[in-house]
Amino acid sequence: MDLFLDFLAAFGRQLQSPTLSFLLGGMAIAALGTRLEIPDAIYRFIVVVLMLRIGLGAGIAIREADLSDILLPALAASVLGVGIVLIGRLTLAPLSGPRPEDGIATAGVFGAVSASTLAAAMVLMEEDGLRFEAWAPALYPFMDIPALLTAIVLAQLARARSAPVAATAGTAPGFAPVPARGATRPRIGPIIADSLRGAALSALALGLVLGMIARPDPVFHSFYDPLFRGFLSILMVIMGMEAWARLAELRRVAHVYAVYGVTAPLVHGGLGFGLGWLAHLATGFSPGGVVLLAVMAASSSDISGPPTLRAAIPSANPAAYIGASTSIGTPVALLSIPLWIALADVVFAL
Amino acid sequence: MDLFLDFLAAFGRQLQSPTLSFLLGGMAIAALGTRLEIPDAIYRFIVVVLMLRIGLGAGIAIREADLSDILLPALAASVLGVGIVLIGRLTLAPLSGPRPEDGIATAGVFGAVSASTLAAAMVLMEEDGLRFEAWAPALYPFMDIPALLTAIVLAQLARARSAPVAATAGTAPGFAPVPARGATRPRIGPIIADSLRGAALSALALGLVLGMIARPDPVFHSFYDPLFRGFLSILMVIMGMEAWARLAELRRVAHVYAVYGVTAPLVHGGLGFGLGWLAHLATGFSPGGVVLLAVMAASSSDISGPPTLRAAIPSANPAAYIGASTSIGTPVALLSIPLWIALADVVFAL
Amino acid sequence: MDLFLDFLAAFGRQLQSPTLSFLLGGMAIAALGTRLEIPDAIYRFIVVVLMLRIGLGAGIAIREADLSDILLPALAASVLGVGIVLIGRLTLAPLSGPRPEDGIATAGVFGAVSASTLAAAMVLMEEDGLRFEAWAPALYPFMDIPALLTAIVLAQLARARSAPVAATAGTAPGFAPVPARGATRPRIGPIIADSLRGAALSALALGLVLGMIARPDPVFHSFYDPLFRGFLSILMVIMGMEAWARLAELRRVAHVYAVYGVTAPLVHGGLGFGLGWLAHLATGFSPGGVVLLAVMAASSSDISGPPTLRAAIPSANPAAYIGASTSIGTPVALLSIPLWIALADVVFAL
Amino acid sequence: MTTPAVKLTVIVERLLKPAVERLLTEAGVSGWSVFPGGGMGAHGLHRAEAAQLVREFAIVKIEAVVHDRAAAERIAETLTTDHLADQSGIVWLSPVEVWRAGKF
Amino acid sequence: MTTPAVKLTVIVERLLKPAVERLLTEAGVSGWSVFPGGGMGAHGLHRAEAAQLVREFAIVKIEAVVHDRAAAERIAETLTTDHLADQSGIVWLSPVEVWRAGKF
Amino acid sequence: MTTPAVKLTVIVERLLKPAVERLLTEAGVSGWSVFPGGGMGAHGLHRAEAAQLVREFAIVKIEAVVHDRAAAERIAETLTTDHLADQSGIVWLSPVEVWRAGKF
Ligand SMILES: Nc1ncnc2c1ncn2[C@@H]1O[C@H](COP(=O)(O)O)[C@@H](O)[C@H]1O
Ligand SMILES: Nc1ncnc2c1ncn2[C@@H]1O[C@H](COP(=O)(O)O)[C@@H](O)[C@H]1O
Ligand SMILES: Nc1ncnc2c1ncn2[C@@H]1O[C@H](COP(=O)(O)O)[C@@H](O)[C@H]1O
Ligand code: NA
Ligand code: NA
Ligand code: NA
Repeated sequence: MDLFLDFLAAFGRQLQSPTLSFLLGGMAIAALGTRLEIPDAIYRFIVVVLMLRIGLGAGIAIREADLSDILLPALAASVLGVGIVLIGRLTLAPLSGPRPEDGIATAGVFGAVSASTLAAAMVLMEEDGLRFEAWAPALYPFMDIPALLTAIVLAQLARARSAPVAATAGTAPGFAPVPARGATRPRIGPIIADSLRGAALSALALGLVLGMIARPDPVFHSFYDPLFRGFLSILMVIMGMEAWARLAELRRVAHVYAVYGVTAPLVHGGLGFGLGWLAHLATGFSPGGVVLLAVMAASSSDISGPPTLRAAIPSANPAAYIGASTSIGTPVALLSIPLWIALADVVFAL
Repeated sequence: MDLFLDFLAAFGRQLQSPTLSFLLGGMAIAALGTRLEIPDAIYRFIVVVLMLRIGLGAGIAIREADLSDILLPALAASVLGVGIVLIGRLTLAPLSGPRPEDGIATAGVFGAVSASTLAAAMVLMEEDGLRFEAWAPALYPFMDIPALLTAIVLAQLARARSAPVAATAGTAPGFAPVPARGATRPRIGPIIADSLRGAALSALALGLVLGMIARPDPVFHSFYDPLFRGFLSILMVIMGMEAWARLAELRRVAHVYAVYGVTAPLVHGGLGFGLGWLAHLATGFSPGGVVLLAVMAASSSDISGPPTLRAAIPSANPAAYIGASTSIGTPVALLSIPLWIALADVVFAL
Repeated sequence: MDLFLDFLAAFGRQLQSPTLSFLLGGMAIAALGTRLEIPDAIYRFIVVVLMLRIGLGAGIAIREADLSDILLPALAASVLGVGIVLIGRLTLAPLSGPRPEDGIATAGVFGAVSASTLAAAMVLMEEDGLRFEAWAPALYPFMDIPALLTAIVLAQLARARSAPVAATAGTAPGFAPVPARGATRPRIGPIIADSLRGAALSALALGLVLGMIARPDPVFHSFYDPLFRGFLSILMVIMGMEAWARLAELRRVAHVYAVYGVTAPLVHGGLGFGLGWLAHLATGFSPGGVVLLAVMAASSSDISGPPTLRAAIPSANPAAYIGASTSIGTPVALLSIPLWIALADVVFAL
Repeated sequence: MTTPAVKLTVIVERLLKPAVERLLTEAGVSGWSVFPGGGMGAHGLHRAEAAQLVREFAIVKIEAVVHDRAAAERIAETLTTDHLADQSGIVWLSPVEVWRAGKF
Repeated sequence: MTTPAVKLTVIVERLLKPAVERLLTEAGVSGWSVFPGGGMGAHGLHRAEAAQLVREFAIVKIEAVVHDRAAAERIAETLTTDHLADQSGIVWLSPVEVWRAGKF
Repeated sequence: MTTPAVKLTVIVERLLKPAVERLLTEAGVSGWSVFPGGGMGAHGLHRAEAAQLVREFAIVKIEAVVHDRAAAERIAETLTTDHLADQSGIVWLSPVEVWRAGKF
């Protein structure tokens, strides 16, 4: 009981985080009909700087890290990515209407990771003094890519089953050279490559490699790190405005997506916390690292996942997965960060 | 006599402010035909960051402020906003040609407040060590909105008088649902709402609320405040270039607008200083606050006022009010900031 | 022998500079097909901030400098600008195919100066603790403009000779009012003016003048200087991506441009180092200044030179000079910076 | 394979964009596209990408492909009479041929 | 002096831009232009200049002036059948007259 | 209600924009619009929104609706002969119908 009260107190304290207030503020001014628009060029620059910052920080840390420490958490991340999508396949997809692809793609987006949620968690933990292995943010792609791959494979299987003669020539549009015929095995390599070529993951990977081999510590400390928190506050305003704007879209798809958008982050975050806790017991993965893993699991991809899915599962309706993720999943995941921090406070008796 | 010499010396010292030099530099390179262009996306981002900074700073300060201290200055600001437009109605409008709307709209723009001028005054006073109540910049909307409203009401009255049968269907374009028929009473609510929805005031209000309730002090001190002065220097270059570019436009409207553009900021600033001085005597409003009030009164709206007026007074010629404000009013108001600081030095024997 | 080993060691150390690693990283992700794009608005803002920073820094320094110290290095810079183009006229132009203009324009671009390379050299020297006269970056236009002028004059002479009756009406397009008929003498004034009106040089000149007369030290130290290194790292990523993208273009022009692109920076840098060393002996020009002069000589204009040449030598093929400069000349010049620093370490026994 | 249709093009200041979009929606037009730009006209110069102090005065082009020429004419009529009377802006119509006629 | 030609206009999400460009290249089209924008259609609103979380879903207009009407029709046919079947996007053709016919 | 007119479209590098605008002004054209973009052509790829080292080589589209077809042709003639001889750029004409004919 005491533990629960402690938890509630910690949660309440966390919820007042200024970072989250920018998110709510963005929603509020959008709801009030503001004409404020953050230019797209600024948004894209912010994403690049945040991802470079996360990559550089992790890369610098990996230089000194014991690689064997990373193995187990990376495995946990991949298991979460695959597992979340499988859960979605079994729960959301059957409920989501005649076309299972919509549900599968949505599960893929929720299995993947949101860069902005990850960044927000890093700042909130810093505000709270909760430390994590500096390489922990680099677990991102270990969860993101397996989740997207799993969704794509499941979608192909679903289509192969539903239309065994698959005569439609729904050729893959755009850059991802995925064969559309149901019978063909999906080619994994090109999808991974395509995924890594997206703007966010490219920047993360660039930062990671430079951090590991180029000693960019001066520019990291004089530029990337100081801008991190400020750019994140602007990004939160954008995410809030966007969440509000997409709500209308969500209304056009089945009700179940909204339910999934609210519950999935909490369930997935709980799973992430649990697996992270096992890694803590096994190899001493830090409490902060456990929280980050929970946040990645809870988050749903808003920037880089959707285009990969759109290219590879052209028959899935983007209004479903983008609406569920941007309008509900991401705000819920962001607001759940304090939950995982408070849980860590209690579980690890910080 | 001594006082006057002191004043001149203080004024001369202030005029060398680096902030103002960026303004003059922008004018100079525009006059020399530079191909330098600051991208619009950057300009809009700068405005958002400056307004968030002003709002956050004021909001943080209001948390600790005694609300009763704010009442009198806020009242003074509103009186100035309304009064300046009434003065313009009686002086400029009759002189400005056949259509009184042009003069009334111009008076509205000069009654409203320029965000960039306000920001410049804050930096100049900081350079000078002249302190003001941190909530003083939040007086902005208390002057801005009453001024715009007064202008819109006066324009409707003028039209009602000049065309009592007002059969023209000059419907309100765009977002402001203002009925155009002369006989109808202008609806105040929608105009205020529309005005607050503009990008600059939205960002100011967002910052204000977050500053009051969300404790954003860390991001304020690590991001918004350090960028303030630098972004302002870029904004000054933009304002200078724009002032030069708009001069051509001004040449196409009546001569009296140029005269008004030069004299109005000085007269209005003097009135603002006077009212502020009364507030100083009454409730101890700080000398810096008095200067800020003078600057707001002297300034003319360059970002947010014009679109509100354009929507609500479609018959007024924008070349008149934008030319007078951007080309002359704003530079004169910016260059008059040192005047009010020097005046404060002398009047308050700083 | 020992000296040579020292040099190699110093060179190797320098090559690991984080600044250069961002360049190589940009090339690498472009080669891997990234979809990352830095928005044009951000790129243009970065260039403005970097040039303002360089100008302000130099301007502030010139206030205290002994003007006579500047004379000799400025003369050396101009001699290098003219000389490099003359060398190109005699070596590259005859080899580069039927139209000498292509070779002459390319030599002009290599005689001119790259702002990004200059900025990178400043950061690398700061990292290395190698000091230079703070006004030294202001030598930029003293090399840049003479080089462009020389190229334009040589192109006109070449055309006059090859087509003495010059009946073609290849009128000068765009802004540079250069008469196209071979027989006419080129007008120097308008070309200089046009060159100074470009975005990069305008910003440099604005910074220089403000630094000299407006005491912008606070904003310099709080904004321009801290952003310098970070913005440069982003610019390096852009230059790297661009270098890779332009390689395809280069393949469409004669082979000799690639050879020139590799060798010219080294030869020109060597000449710059030599002339700088003479200035060191004559008037005590600092070792860091010598390195900067070498870097300017080695660099080739990527932002501001090409449009001036395109307007003034319309018959030259831009694919040749832009390909040679952006794809090869600039990367080689950037990677040669450590060479000049290492050389200075050895020559000046630092 | 193709069906004839008309394209209605409207160039106005951003301030008027909501009014134009309202007109299009009310007329039942199924879609339109918007392109930011700049221009020169009776009301002077509007720059395309450079900082513009007042964003609402920037130029946008709105293009709507519609099946029914009469509907396009009615929209243009209302626009020019009611909204562009003393405001910046021009309107024109041009012939096009479309695929997937059902979309328009 | 002028030669008749046709202009093929394609409005799609940026995601499909590479596919459209591949089609144009394969058809031997000598050039095209690309304009970023926004729009409203059956798939909802795409904003033109404001931050869009997913850049690949932004709207672009691709214009190609081609000499050979049949080629333009073939490209449009393939596009609408293969790529736009369940994706955003519209395609139209319009008559133009060009100078320097050799360029097309 | 509508009046026939022609639309002159010019796609050039930004470097040539002043020259085109000078030609239009000299020809007495009352207005034009400018749209930034990108493109592919004989001179290779010009990206639309990504950083371009040399801004003067970015692509812009200039559209002028004019009443007098002969004037449009003269402008296009001068452009293609004098300015686009060895430079990037294309020019075309298309038929339009305008409202408020007095504006053109
Ligand atoms: N003849 C024209 N052709 C193309 N665009 C035009 C024309 N006239 C005006 N425009 C566009 O419409 C805007 C407003 O025109 P105006 O109301 O004449 O200032 C201009 O800024 C141009 O973008
Ligand atoms: N009738 C139309 N006229 C012009 N553009 C359209 C039209 N319909 C759709 N569009 C454009 O095509 C995009 C995708 O259309 P849709 O697939 O209907 O959502 C829209 O966002 C618009 O930019
Ligand atoms: N056939 C075409 N259709 C549309 N735009 C074109 C065409 N050819 C060239 N362009 C545009 O004109 C620019 C210059 O063309 P070019 O001189 O052929 O490189 C290209 O970058 C395109 O934007
Ligand atoms: Na997830
Ligand atoms: Na005022
Ligand atoms: Na050089």
